[in-house]
Amino acid sequence: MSLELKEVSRTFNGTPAINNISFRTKSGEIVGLLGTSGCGKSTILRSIAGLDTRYYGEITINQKRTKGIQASIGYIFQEPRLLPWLNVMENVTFGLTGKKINKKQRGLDYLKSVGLSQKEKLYPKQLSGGMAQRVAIARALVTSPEILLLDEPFSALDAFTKMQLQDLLLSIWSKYQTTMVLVTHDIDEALFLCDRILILRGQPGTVSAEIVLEQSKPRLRGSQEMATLKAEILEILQLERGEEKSIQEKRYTV
Amino acid sequence: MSLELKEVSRTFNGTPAINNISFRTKSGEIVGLLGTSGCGKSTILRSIAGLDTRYYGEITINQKRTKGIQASIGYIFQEPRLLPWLNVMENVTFGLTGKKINKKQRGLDYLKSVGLSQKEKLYPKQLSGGMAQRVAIARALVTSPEILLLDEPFSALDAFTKMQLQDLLLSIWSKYQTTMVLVTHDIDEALFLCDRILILRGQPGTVSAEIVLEQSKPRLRGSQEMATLKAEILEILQLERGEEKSIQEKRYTV
Amino acid sequence: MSKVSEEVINWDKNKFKRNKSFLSYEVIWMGSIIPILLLIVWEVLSRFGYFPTYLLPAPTTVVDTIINLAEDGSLWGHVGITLYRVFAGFFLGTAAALMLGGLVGLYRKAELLFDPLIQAFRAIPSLAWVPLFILWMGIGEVSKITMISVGVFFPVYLNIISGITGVDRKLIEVGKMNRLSTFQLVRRIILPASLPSFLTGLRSGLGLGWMFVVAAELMGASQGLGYLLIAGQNTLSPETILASILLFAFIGKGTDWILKKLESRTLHWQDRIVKS
Amino acid sequence: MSKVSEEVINWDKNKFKRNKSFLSYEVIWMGSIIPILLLIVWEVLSRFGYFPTYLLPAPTTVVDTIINLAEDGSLWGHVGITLYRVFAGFFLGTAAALMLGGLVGLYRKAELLFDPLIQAFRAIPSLAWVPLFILWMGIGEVSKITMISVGVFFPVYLNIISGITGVDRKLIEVGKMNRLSTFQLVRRIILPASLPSFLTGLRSGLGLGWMFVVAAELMGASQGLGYLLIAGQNTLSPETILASILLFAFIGKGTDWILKKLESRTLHWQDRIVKS
Amino acid sequence: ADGKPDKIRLDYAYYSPTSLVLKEQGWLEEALEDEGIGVEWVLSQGSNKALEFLTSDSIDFGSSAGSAALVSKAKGSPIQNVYIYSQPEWTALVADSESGIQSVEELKGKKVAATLGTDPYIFLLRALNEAGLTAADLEIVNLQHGDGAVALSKGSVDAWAGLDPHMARAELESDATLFYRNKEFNTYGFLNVREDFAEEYPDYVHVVIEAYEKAREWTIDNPEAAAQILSEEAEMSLDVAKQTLERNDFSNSIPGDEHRDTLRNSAEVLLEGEVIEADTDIEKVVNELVQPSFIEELNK
Ligand SMILES: Nc1ncnc2c1ncn2[C@@H]1O[C@H](COP(=O)(O)OP(=O)(O)OP(=O)(O)O)[C@@H](O)[C@H]1O
Ligand SMILES: Nc1ncnc2c1ncn2[C@@H]1O[C@H](COP(=O)(O)OP(=O)(O)OP(=O)(O)O)[C@@H](O)[C@H]1O
Ligand SMILES: [Mg+2]
Ligand SMILES: [Mg+2]
Repeated sequence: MSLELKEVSRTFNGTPAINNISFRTKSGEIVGLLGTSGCGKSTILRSIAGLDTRYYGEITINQKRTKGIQASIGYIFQEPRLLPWLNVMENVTFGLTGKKINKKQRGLDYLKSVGLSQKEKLYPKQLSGGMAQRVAIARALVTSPEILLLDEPFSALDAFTKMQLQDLLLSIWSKYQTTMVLVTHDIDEALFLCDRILILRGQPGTVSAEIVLEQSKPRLRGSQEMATLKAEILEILQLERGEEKSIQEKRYTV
Repeated sequence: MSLELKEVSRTFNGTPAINNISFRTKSGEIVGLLGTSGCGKSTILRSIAGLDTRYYGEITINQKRTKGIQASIGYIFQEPRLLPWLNVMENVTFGLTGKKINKKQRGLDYLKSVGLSQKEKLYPKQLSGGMAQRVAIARALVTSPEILLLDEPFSALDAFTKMQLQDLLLSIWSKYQTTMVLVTHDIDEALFLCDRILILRGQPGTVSAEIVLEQSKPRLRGSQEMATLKAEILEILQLERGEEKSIQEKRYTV
Repeated sequence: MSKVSEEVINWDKNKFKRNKSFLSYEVIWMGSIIPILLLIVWEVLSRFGYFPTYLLPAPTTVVDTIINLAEDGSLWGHVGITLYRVFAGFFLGTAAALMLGGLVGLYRKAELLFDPLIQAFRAIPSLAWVPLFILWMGIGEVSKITMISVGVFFPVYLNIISGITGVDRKLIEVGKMNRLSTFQLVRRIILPASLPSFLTGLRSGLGLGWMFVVAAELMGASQGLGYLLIAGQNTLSPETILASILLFAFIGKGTDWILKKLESRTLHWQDRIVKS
Repeated sequence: MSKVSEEVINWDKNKFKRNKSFLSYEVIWMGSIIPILLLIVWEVLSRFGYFPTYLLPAPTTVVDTIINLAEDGSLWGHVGITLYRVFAGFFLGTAAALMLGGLVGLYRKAELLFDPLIQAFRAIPSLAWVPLFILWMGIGEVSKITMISVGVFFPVYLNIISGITGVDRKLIEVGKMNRLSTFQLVRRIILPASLPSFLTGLRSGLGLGWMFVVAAELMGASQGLGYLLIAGQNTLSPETILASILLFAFIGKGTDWILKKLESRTLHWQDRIVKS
Repeated sequence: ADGKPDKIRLDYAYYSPTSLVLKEQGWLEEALEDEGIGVEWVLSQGSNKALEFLTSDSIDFGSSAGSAALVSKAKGSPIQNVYIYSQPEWTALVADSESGIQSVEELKGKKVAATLGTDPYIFLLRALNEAGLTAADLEIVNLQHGDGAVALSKGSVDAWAGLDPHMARAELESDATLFYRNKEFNTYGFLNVREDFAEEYPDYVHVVIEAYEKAREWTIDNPEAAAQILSEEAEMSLDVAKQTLERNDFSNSIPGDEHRDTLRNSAEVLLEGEVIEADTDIEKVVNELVQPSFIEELNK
């Protein structure tokens, strides 16, 4: 499913949060959003998901202009947002329909993928921060959505669990060709997963740079190519932070 | 203030979460806790803070055995935990006593340090994830506690905000000689800030390795020395994850 | 800031303003539809003799009765004294509920000691208290106000306890880490966090306070809305009964409105969904 | 698993077990202290003639009255019919509150239309409804059960609305992202999330239902606890009044206990602080 | 017993027109002014309230129906009847005129509304008794006085043991007819005093009775004005007030044998209905309750 934003802006009580955000993803593309805290990344995801409809501009999904909740969008929120009255298994299978036994099997599969087998009976209050986040990830993935919005999905996880889940995400991507928009603070992660990286800047956030990564996935972690790119991205970020002067959109191609 | 844990264990409803955790920090030392998700890092911090008293073993602060809430411990929780009915400024100054005007001045200072000046009137529901986390950080720092427990404080922040706040933490440390226990998933962060790093392993979590860093702070980010050490730590972590065989405690000295 | 974003701001502000004035107009208008319809149906049915007037007089007759009461001045006496009793009882009952509810909500010992008895008392009807109250406190204002405070007490008490037990452990821990004393913990964390529940309790309690007015004014009152109601029943004048019901409804609604405003003022921080 | 951790497990389990049996014993024991003390004081004061028996007979006399009622069999009739009325009214009132409360809680239009009127009705005392109910519904069971359901309605309604408006937007958004219909959203998110408030409403409502029994049984009853109370008042027999009060307290407490159990069963997921 | 009370507390009630007149005219206040004794008026909504106030020491003088005073006395309340404020015909059996019910006998198998334990209830039982019926022959529905009127007009019950002013109003404004009247079965309006008070301040019992006598005579002389007072105080229409007043006989105010007889007859019914305990010594209760001595001393 393709996705396009045209000059999307949003203000909260008179304070603009994002300004004229435009980008387009092809079907099956993974787009990364990088940017400083508070620059409007979550606001963009909420607008795409249809949870926030008070934006200005145009969002089209599969060439159809939309406003409001769309079918088959999965959203991994910035916080786990587990339903406290459901246990792990019930939380994971929350969005599934169909026979109970099938739901359970799918739930178990995904719980295993996120490293939480045997934990299905626990309630949210009994989970550690990272475990809760992993349950939330499983909940979003288990429905196999066609578009997946991920808001810092792995930030609460240790390096290795993180890598494992990045691999999981890629395997899902290669199976379903899911279109993804990934908000992350981890440049390595963005470089490992994304086909394109948008760097947002300022408050209100605007797109300050767009980096297209053409290397096919799965990629090698920590390759020399990546390292150069990372340095470059860091530089862009640093530049922005340094001063508030306008930066022309640059296109990097690897 | 010095801090010592002796064979601390904790079980939840029969499932052990941590097992025989022992370590000691000197006054003004920064200890890092690294470990996989769910291995018991937060449980250790909660026990030290006195929020959880149903552990087995002994915790001494300043040579005094304690159980229950201790004076002058600051705690940055894994989630922001802002009080939703207070605005940013009121949340930050929540733990302060004394004259209103002084409180406000201190609050403003710290809000500025975490990059949130001008946001003091906002309510928690109006904050982005990273902004909320920064408010929580300011709230813990503003009381200048003698012991500071930090549970993944910077995980929701972008690379640069993170660095800024790490520097802030160091400046506070050098001013007050605060003893800190820092849970983090970011090895670079641990290497930049800590005097000692404990690596936890397994469920229930046990200490599997202890790394002492003797380089004085502030350190250079991304130095060659750090890089080697990082590789080493990654190897330890990887080893553990790979198989569940017991690893003898190693002491690395840099 | 670019031109577009400025536009965005203005548009937002305008929308906000328009909404506001539109709202208060709409609120009154839509809130009146059903009551007015009911009144019209009632009036018509009465006019056509479907309800015999000596049982259920037409609304116009009832309003006439109220106007007469207002003209000869006795209305203000009735309303005034009842308002005074309800408010006094409301404060007393709320204070008692706060104290006991706080204790029971916070301490297991207090819960074990007091809660069973209080829960048992909760089912006793207001009328049953009347002879006991007359016995213990005579028929002065004291017994009347106490009676009303009994009514107010229970819902407030229940809601306080439910509010306290529902407070997120995570927030209480924040308070504990800031070394708050139990009292401070209550004032600075538990009370605000359980405020939604507490306010619902207050509104429920105020409603019950109004209901207990009748039982209270059975205890030797010669003025008040409850008195008016009973007198209407004793002298078989349905227009007086209905007049008192109407007054109960209006003034009860008025006092509730105050609490509702208070609610929306103090709970603005709640992260709620906007209703469609 | 090391030896120590196994020890830890056992220790924990034992503590849990000990606590459990210890608890239920403690619960009953501590809950009885104050009622028993009160009864003793009352008995002693009556015996020494501090309360004249024609006003406040000793508890033993009252218990005798209840035993007499039980022996001649009429007690079961009174209790049975009242229980039936209260339960029927409780279900009716709760159902109505769920429907209206849901509508008003979810839709702004419904709120504007219905809420003002409902809030106005809330202050009308039960006794005021009596003549109107007789007029509309006669003096059969229908009017009695409806009367009780009116009492149950208001607290449940208020608490449902407060519960719904208090549901965290974040959780509702989870439901929306899972493409739940409005009905599913209510059933799967809003209802469970507002359950604490709803259950408090139920308990408040049940209490009020018990209170409305008197007004209900003013409408031509010849059996029931409310009837017993009124008959006691009309025939000036304090022991009957007190017997009915005691029965109200006991049975009311019993029904509340069921709801309280239900509450602790269904709310185990709440992340609450453990009371000291 | 040479002291004097700080104040005297009396009730007034819509069912006792004399009390309203007395309160309105302020004669008692006048009489006690010089001695510095205050007067406090308390409204009684019904006999049971008046007795409740009396027994709980909230008032010193209370007005009630004779039967109610009897029940209360039988339960041990320390009260005495020192004065009869009227012989009212405040109760009768009422039916809808369209129902065709003409006599008590026709009530067999019917539904009749009455308020348990009150004068109309006793009236009903005595009427049934006289007609050779018992309570078991029909269904007595316990309804408050006002609600009985509503139920009757709604057709929920076939007849109603009514009480003024509900009855007067029902008669005037709807199709209700009083199909059975019997002045003798009404149990009089008793002015009762607490025994403590009577013992401690007998002189002031005299003062109150004297004032009541003045009010009674005034009421007899000025029926129009009395009706006016009643209608204003009780917020009832003048017609209803007049009708109510007409059914009150103010001629005899001295408690005596006729009252004792009525009480004895009522007691029978009450014993049967288990309203008073079976082992009660009725004779003793009646004699202790009815105390003409105060008014007799006064008239000497
Ligand atoms: N209240 C509780 N009840 C039951 N089990 C609990 C509770 N709190 C924690 N646990 C369990 O204890 C273990 C350790 O939890 P803890 O929160 O300490 O993990 P952590 O190391 O902080 O993990 P993370 O990095 O994901 O935050 C987990 O398996 C968790 O399920
Ligand atoms: N409901 C709201 N009301 C008012 N302001 C809001 C609201 N939600 C977000 N904002 C504001 O919009 C801006 C962008 O917020 P957003 O959550 O999109 O940031 P973000 O890029 O996701 O940041 P982070 O990385 O910290 O999560 C912030 O300045 C925030 O204060
Ligand atoms: Mg965000
Ligand atoms: Mg943790």
